[in-house]
Amino acid sequence: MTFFYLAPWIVFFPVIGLLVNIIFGGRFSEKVIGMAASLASGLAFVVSVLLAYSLTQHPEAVRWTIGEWIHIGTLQLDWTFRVDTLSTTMMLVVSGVGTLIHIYAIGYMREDVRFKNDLKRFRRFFVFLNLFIAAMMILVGGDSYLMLFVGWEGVGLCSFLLIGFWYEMDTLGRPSWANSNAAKKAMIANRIGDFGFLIASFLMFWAFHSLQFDQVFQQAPAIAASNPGLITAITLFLLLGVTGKSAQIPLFVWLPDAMAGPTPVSALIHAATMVTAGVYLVTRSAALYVTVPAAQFIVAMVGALTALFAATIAVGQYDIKKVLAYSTISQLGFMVAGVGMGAFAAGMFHLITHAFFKGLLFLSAGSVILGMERGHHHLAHHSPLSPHPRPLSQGERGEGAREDAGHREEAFDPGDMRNMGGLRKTMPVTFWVYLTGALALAGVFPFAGFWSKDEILANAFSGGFSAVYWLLTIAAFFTAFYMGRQIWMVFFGKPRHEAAAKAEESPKVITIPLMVLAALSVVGGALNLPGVETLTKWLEHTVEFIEPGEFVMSVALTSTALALIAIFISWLLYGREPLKAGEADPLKKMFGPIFTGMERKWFVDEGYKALFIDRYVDITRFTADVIDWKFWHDWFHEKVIAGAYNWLSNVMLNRYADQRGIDAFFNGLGEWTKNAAAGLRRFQNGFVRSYALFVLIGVVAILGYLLLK
Amino acid sequence: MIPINYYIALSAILFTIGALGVLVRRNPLIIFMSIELMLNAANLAIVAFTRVYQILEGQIFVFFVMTVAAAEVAVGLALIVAIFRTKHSINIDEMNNLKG
Amino acid sequence: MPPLNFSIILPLLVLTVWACLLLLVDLFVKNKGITALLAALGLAISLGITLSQVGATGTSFNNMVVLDGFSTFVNALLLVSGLFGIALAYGYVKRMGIERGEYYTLLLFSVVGMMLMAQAADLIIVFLALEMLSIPLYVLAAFARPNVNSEEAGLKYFLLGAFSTGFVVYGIALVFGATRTTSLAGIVSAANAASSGTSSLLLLTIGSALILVGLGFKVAAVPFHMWTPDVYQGAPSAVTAFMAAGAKIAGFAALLRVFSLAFPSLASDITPIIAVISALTMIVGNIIAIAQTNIKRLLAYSSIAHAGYILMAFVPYGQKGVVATSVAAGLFYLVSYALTNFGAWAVVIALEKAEGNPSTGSGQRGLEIADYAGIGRKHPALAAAMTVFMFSLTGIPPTLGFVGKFYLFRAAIAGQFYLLAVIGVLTSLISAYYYLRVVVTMYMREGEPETTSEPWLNLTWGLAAVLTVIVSLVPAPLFDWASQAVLKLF
Amino acid sequence: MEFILQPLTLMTFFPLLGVLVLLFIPGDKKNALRWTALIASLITFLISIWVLTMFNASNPDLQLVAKYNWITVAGWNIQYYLGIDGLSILLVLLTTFLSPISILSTWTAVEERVKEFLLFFLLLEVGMTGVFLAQDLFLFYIFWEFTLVPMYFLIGIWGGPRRIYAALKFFLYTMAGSILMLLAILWLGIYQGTFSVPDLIAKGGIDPHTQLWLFIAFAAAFAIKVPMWPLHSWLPDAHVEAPTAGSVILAGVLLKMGTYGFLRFNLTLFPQAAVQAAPVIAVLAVIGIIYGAAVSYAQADIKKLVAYSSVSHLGFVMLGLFALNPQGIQGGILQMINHGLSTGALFLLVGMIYEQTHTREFKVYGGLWKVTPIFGTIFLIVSLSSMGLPGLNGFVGEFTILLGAFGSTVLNSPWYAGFAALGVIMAAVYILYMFQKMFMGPEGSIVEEVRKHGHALRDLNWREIVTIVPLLIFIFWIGLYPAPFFHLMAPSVDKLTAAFQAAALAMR
Repeated sequence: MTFFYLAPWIVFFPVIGLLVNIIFGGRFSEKVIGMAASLASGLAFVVSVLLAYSLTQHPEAVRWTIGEWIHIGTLQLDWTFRVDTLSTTMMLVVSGVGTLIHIYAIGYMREDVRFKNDLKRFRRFFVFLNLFIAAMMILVGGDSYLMLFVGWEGVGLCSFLLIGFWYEMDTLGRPSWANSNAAKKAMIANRIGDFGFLIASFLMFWAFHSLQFDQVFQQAPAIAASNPGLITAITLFLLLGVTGKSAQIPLFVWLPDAMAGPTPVSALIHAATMVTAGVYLVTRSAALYVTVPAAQFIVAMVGALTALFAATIAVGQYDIKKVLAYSTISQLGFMVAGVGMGAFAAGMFHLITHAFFKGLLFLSAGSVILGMERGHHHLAHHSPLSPHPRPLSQGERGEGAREDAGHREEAFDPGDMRNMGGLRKTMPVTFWVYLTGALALAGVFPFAGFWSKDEILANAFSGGFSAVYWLLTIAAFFTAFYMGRQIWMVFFGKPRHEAAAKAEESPKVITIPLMVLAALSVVGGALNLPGVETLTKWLEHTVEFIEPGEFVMSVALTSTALALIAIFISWLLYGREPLKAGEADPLKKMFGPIFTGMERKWFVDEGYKALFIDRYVDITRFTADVIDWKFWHDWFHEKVIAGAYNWLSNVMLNRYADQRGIDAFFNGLGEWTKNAAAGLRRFQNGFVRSYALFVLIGVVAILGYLLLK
Repeated sequence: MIPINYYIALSAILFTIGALGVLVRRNPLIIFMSIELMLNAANLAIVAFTRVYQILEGQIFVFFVMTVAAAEVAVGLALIVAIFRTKHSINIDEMNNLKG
Repeated sequence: MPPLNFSIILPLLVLTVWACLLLLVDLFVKNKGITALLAALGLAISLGITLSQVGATGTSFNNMVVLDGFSTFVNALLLVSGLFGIALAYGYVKRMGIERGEYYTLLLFSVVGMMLMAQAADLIIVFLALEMLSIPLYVLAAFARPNVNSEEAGLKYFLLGAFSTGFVVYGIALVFGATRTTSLAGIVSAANAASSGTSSLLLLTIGSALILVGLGFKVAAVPFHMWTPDVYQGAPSAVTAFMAAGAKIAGFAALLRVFSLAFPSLASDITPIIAVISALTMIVGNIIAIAQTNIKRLLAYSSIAHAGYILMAFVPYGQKGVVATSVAAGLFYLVSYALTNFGAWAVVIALEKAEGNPSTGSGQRGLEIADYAGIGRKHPALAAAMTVFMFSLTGIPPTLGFVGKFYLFRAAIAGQFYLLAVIGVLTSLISAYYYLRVVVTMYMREGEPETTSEPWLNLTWGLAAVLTVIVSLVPAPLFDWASQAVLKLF
Repeated sequence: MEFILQPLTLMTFFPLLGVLVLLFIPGDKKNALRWTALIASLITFLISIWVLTMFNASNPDLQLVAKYNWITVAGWNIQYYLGIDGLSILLVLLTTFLSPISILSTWTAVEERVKEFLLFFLLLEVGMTGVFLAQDLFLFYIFWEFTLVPMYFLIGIWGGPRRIYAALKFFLYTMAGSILMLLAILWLGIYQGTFSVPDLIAKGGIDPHTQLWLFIAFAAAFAIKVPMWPLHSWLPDAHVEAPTAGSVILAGVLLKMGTYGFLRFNLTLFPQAAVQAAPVIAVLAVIGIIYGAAVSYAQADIKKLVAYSSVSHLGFVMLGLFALNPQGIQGGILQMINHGLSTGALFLLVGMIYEQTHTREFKVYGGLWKVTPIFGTIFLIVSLSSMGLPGLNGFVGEFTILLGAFGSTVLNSPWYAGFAALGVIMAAVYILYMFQKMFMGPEGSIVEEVRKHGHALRDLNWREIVTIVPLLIFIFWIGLYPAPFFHLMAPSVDKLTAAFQAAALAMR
């Protein structure tokens, strides 16, 4: 029994969910809104499971068309869903993790909207979240590159909306353009990547005359044989798209800023699902990549470099979410490197485990932040949470903005690790799940991360990508170190701020999803254990170039050892002697400028601003104000064209000439030449004689022409 | 017999003198006389041609021209008188109310 | 000698007799309005006769006058112009305090001269007709005496008109010298006989050029146009309106007939001259108009510019295959110009006020473009009509001016005068600039304009506006008539 | 009677009936006037739907032809000739669709001289519909020039502070181009003996050199109207000063007359010249895309930003048309519709907020999403459509255009589309900038400013929502299921491109 006909419902359910919330949400209570949205996502998960089940019966890809899209000549695009093992894997991850995060968000957003004083936005959040699930499902479920692109841009939009969710403030709740800037930055960085995607799709269409996966892949070997440069170009342009969406060098800069969004968003979109779309894309295009090893190498190097680069930055961060953000970039680098090397199974495997543990870490971080906020509120208002925040009266609202700016100047940052410490005691559940996630991320045996990361490393090691191997290994070392640093700083030692001391554990709606994810982070490795290779075999039905990864003991031992060493060092620095309030980071004391570099993200943002953004603004300003307006609009059209007419008109009327001339004209032939110019100009001056003169000039000219011709 | 070209030359000279007279004089009466000179230059030419070609048509034309010139004189003088009444001057260079 | 066939000039004759009688009758009529109506009746009768002659042809007076489709067309147009001229003057002269019976008689005589011009088949007649139409106009221009502007206009027109007549006469003399005849038919055969390079050919060429100058003066072609703005401004508006249409129609009628009948052999010499004059006229007229602030001067320059457009129809006069269409185009354009012109002047008259000091001529109000502010709101119908006229003069559909230009440019292109056509359209563009300024002032600026509402005046602009639009949509009959009119010419 | 009842004639001239009725309603009965005009335009829209039902999408030729001899004397061969085919049907529908919407948008925005406004508006509708239907060059030119007149008044009387300047500039610019076209039309009429477009196409046989000159003359008119870079200087003035409904129609329909002109006349009448000129036009189009996008970003005035974005968007259309392959041309036609919907909607929205705030300076805006959530959300959707987000209409057009241009055998270089695709990035930059500056960030000073005058800034009311929702429906419809739209045009476009293959062959 197969359920392939249900495929479109992976999109329809979330869409129905969001429509219900848009239309009726105004009358729903927060709980109902959250339930409706979670249900929509959950049903999508159920469908995904049914599809996966169906695939076990019938492992070949099934295409399910629901409508015609663009048919022009040879361009034949339909709304077709593709159910195969790869897409279903992604669907399961997206809807599964997504549903958990929906549930978590019910609790999280309930508090968040109260802290930020806008209850109406609760509904909006779940609408966006459902929209995201829908877009992501289109991305992974599409049967052609263009349908994939629809989802690709759709999730970009959701990312924009959710990063800019609190668009009128910064992360600390002060009135500011910061959050909206972050949102815009994300969307534009993604668009740059999308440019690559578009060009790739054009190349692909005119090479293969199709954008449908099967048709493209079938012809790939033939085209690669005749015109390998073309395939290289396609794959590299796709890579540009990947760097945008999956935050790789050089377009990774948007992801850290994306932490401006509410924490469930960071978890869902900017860690677990959307950012992995690039990895999915490369895996999906495996048939293209395998034909051009040079491109593969470039992809792998981009991934590896990103992995290391981002890992170093993560070491220097103080914001709990920023650490995780850079860690995400780094881990995405692992995945991209993996799929770049052709280790598609390893990449996908890491994608899945990463979704578990990074989702977990973000959500836990959110729990920490909420705990800190609760503590802070406790201090400020002596009542933890007023169920109904004081509504602002009409008169106050306008003043509010300025007042806020004033008194929130020393705003409390609930996400700053320097304010934390000792949360292990006040938030025990959060501590334990966070620790699980951290160990998984650090790649400690036998947590999920260990297996997936090792598979990538092993592939690099044995596949002849030694540079990649070393870059990734060093990155792995840093990973363990910064996670260690975070754990020590957040959960151990003594509270460095009173809010941390008063922090409270989160409600069950938050902690239960955390526990589920924690469990998955522990056992996730079982998906593709060496030798068993469940995932690889599963994907084999779709990605024919997949090879079972081998387990290289030396690699596993090296990385485990490095991870343990890194954790130990972090204990030496942060655990043995916990940081005190106001104290500088020990690394800063030791490495000074290098640490500043890490802390300041190696000045990449500043560099981009100076090199590209400011230049773009300058160029557009210059084009608009000087070239288009001053020169073209004002000068050319007004002065030159209109001015010339008016000038001519006035000259012909003698408005500018003096009035003497006509007599001088006849005072002697000698004067004639002298005054000729002036005389000719005194046209319409009211004198009969000069009018007659003109008649005569006309006659002379005509006769002269006739006689001299 | 005097060649026809002499007549034509004379009439051309008279015509030119007349035309230049229009340009240089300020008194409308004299301008008017200059115009008469131009017309008579034409008359001279026509009469000369008629004489050479021995056809009458041209001579009729001369009479017409003379008649019409007389009519013009009547109208012109009336205009000049009317202007003199209003402006007490007939200097045409003072007549430039209308310009531009 | 063949018997005189008076039916050839019957409309003309009737009108002349009627005008003479009117001169007498006027002595006994107190109410000058009746004189006006009688004059109009005369024109109407003559028009009736003219229309009954459609299709008829013939010559008379020893082949000195001719009746053909062309003359019938032009005569009808001239008579209608006369009617419009009277309609405009009817209330205007009263309002301005210059109501005298001679006005209408002079107007009739001028129309007679114009009609004779259209029928002339001999240079002598051309000259006579020219004077006959001009002399009444000199008087009419000065009709508002003792208004100094009007007198100045009259004298200027007179002096320069007489000056230009001198050229025509001299030109005729030279042509006569070259061809031994003044008959148009005789000239063409003589000219064909004259071998090139002979002195008689030179005389002929120079003579024709001088005739061109004289007629160019009448139609206000550059560089013989300088009188136009001053005279148009100074003369009473009703006179200007009539002069602008009638004298131009007659002048072009003569040009078309004289040159296409008598001088086709000179085309290679004359065509470039006309082309240059046409181009200059379009350019100068349109460009100077930009700087005008007085509506009468603006329309004067506009009239100069339109002379340039009509001349364009005339440029390919020596090309056998094209000349018929192009002359037809010229005729058609004359109709469209006359109609629009009367409408526009009617609006000018509706806004003109008698106030001011008549002896200095200053202080006349209602003649600056700025005085048109706010009409759009206060007198929507009048403003709409004026808008139609402005668009028609610019050549924007759906107005007669557009169809006329379409026809004209077609002639230029068919004659392969592409550059001239391009100058034509470009200057049309320039003209949009100042015509639109009037529209802008009417609709987009606030003001408190005062207008006069007189039945005949309202009828004039109303009818002109409606016809300008309607005929542009159904132009086929008029096209047909114009092309029929020129058929027999060639 | 047959003449009047002919569907295309009826559709074109029906608004005149509205004009007649309006003339007899006193000027102070404003609502009666508005209802009359709205109903007249709605009935026109219904007639256009009726026309659509009679339209046979599989027939590439002109349909529902109304053909009568008009001026066939004195060597003239001018016909009253209306017809509709796949190239024009969508544009006609766009026109009849946007007109009632625009009238609805003026309900409270225009309080002065309502009667005249609606008169001019209905006249404009006649002109626009006629432009898209006329198959005789003379008739076409009349409609074409005629649209100038009402638009000129709409800008000049009801516009902003510099309206007179803008109106005059609009008029002179457009006229400047069209008079050259007039000469070319005359040339065709004289030397080809007919003004009828199908006959001219059938006759063909103009030598390539002459074709090029004629092509240039026609292109002059259309390029200014589009406007193609660098002839766009009238556009920001006209848009900034025009009243909202004027901007909507200007952007929605009038600019399309330019691109439609290229499609209907330049491509069909002068195929060889089109092939020759394609690279030049494509270069200008690409410059327009990038230049328009760059200049948009640097604007301080919302309406100006939207106006310049039109330069960029229509650059896409031009690039698509001159790709001269089915993808490009169909994309180009669809993009015309898309631009009409999206930019029309943007102008409507900007007008709605302007009505309350009386300013369009970015610097006073901010944080409006919180104050006016429905408005913000609709604005967002429209903005996204304008920047070409997949799933909305703009993407379908842009993608097919770029795809077509990329593989065009005539352009024969991927660089055009490559550079044009940069415009996609730049569109995101300025569109998001616009959205951010208006709706995100801290509350702008205008919110307080408006409150000082007595009323708080309100969200959209029902009339405004009714005005905008039809546009949203199409934005989604075309984005998700553009097939019906493509089906309407496909046969005609295929016929057109077949002609190009012949022309391209003839050139070799």
